[in-house]
Amino acid sequence: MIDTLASAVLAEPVNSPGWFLVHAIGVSMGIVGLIFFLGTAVGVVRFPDFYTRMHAAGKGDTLSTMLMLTGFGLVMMEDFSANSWLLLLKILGIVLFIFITTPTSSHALMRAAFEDDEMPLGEEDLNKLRKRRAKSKSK
Amino acid sequence: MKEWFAIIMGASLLVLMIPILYRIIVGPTGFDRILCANVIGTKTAVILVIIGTLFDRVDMFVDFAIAYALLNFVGAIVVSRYFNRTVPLQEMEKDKAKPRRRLKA
Amino acid sequence: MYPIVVFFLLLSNWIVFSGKFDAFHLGLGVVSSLFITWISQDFLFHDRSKTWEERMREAGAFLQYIPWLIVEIIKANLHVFKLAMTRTGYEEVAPRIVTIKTYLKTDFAKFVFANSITLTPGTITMLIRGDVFHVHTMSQFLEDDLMEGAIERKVAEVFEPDVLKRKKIKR
Amino acid sequence: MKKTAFILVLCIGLLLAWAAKDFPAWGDPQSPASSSPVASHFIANTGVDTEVPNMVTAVLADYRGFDTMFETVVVFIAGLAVFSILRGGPKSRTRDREFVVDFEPDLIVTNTVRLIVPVIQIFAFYVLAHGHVSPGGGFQGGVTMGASFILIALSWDLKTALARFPIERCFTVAALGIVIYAGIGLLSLFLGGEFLDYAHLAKIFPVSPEMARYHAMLGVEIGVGFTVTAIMFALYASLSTDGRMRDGL
Repeated sequence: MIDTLASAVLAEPVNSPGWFLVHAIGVSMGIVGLIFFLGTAVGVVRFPDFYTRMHAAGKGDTLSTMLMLTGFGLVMMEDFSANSWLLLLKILGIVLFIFITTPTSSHALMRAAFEDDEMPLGEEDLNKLRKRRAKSKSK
Repeated sequence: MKEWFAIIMGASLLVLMIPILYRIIVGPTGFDRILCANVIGTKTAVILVIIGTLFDRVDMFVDFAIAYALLNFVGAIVVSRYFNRTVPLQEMEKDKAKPRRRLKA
Repeated sequence: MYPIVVFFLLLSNWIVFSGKFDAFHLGLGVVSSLFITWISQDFLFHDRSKTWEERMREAGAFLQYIPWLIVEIIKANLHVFKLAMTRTGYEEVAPRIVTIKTYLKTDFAKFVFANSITLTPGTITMLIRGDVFHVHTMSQFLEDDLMEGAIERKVAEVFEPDVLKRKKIKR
Repeated sequence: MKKTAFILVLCIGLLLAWAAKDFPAWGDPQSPASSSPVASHFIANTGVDTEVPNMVTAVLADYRGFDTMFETVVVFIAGLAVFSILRGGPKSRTRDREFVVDFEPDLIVTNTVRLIVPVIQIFAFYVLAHGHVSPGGGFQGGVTMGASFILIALSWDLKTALARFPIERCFTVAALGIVIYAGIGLLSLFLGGEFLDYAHLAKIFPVSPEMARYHAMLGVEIGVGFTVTAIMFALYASLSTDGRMRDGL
């Protein structure tokens, strides 16, 4: 019953420009998420110590996962029946879940690392690192 | 078009996981490894949705993705709690020579 | 009153998960929502002395807070992208630990504040002891931004307007 | 040493990947598993016999219900064994040591857990109750439910979680799950069928025999879910404290 009701209210053929717009938004969201994930991956490899890597992972992971999942949710919408709305809502539920839990788990890992005597990079370590990089560059 | 989008996204996600895998293998401390495992776990939720798109059973695979995201969070909390673990008293006294570095409240 | 609200929240959650509207599955949903309301309703809405008008106002203000936070998250990601991908950005990396003292009182406001700090550019909350937050920052100028207290003021506007008012009078 | 281990792991991985090429293709109707007479019987008759769309659940809880019942009993016995070995055995070395808990509950983690535990629990119930239409069932739902209690224990401490779900009640609930499962089986035995022959339940409930099997499967899954939830939590509580049930992880 709900199916027929929803499709009667929101009847629109699949190939109309409105659908194209929705799918294009979904695809571009996915691609932007991929670009942010590239930033995360490079940051995780390049940054000097655990805490700075956590910055890359904690932030990039949240946004890129959210964007990709939302994009997929939009791409998968093909009609306005109740089932596809519920599917979109479920995917948005995962997005909300990740939005809440990823900062928390990055905080928890950071706290655990700090209490386990893993010290953050000090000023001297950084200077040493810079010197080494400059030397390798001049070679 | 949907299938091609899914395939390209999944393939590029897998390619981008290689640097993170590198950090898991090399990573100087255990925390780096846990962190990267956590990142891969979050991305697995996305990959499950992609697989669902390819098999045309998204409604089913979304459930897996929810469960995976949930267990990923539980795993991160478990690990972080493990490093604040209970220490036997005798061993703690042995450790007193090496003071724990802490911030004051 | 609160258990009833929790029950309906859980039931709507069930409907989103289940996606079946026949009587049998809805009945199962009602039974399991009742059961979960019984065993763990005290997790949600921890502070039960607040009035409902207060709650509604909070929810509205929080919905206005979310878009600002999303803009900040995008900025944070661009920042990480810049630091990771460009050479000048990499030279900027100068991690430090900053200590700030907050005037927020309730636990939930502190929680939202801490997670907002984690999601905004270049800062992650590392440790909370009472009112004192230890924040790990990536570079110098972000630190100044944090000390100004823009995020804190926004969170206080949502959850604790009285604190903010009292502070203004003091000034 | 590390390098040898790495090479060994790599070799085994390559060997497994090479062996995986001999598997039949995914969903191949000619593969040995699909062409056996038992499988074709299940595929042909599940929909007619039980009206359950998900064949795996039908096979697990109905056609091979006896097997699943004793799997549940094995889970129960495992939990009981771990508990009693750690708790009641001769005094081990670790039990006499004094422990210090060097941890205070984290504000951010506890608040997040407050928000998500009810959601996890409703998700567990959803997985349990929809075992016959989508992947899921008693074992999966029970594990998710147990994970929610373990999450409580991890983010505060074990005392908080045990105040919600005491260890005695754990074993009561676990036994109750098996009683539900065996009770449904015995009921159908008394109604003139065989043990776990759910179709005979239609004699006392106002449903057709097919729907009786459908609903009895749900009841059986609920029993499995009870046992698995309680045993998951009891295992965690015993193992993380060496059976002392205090000051653990």
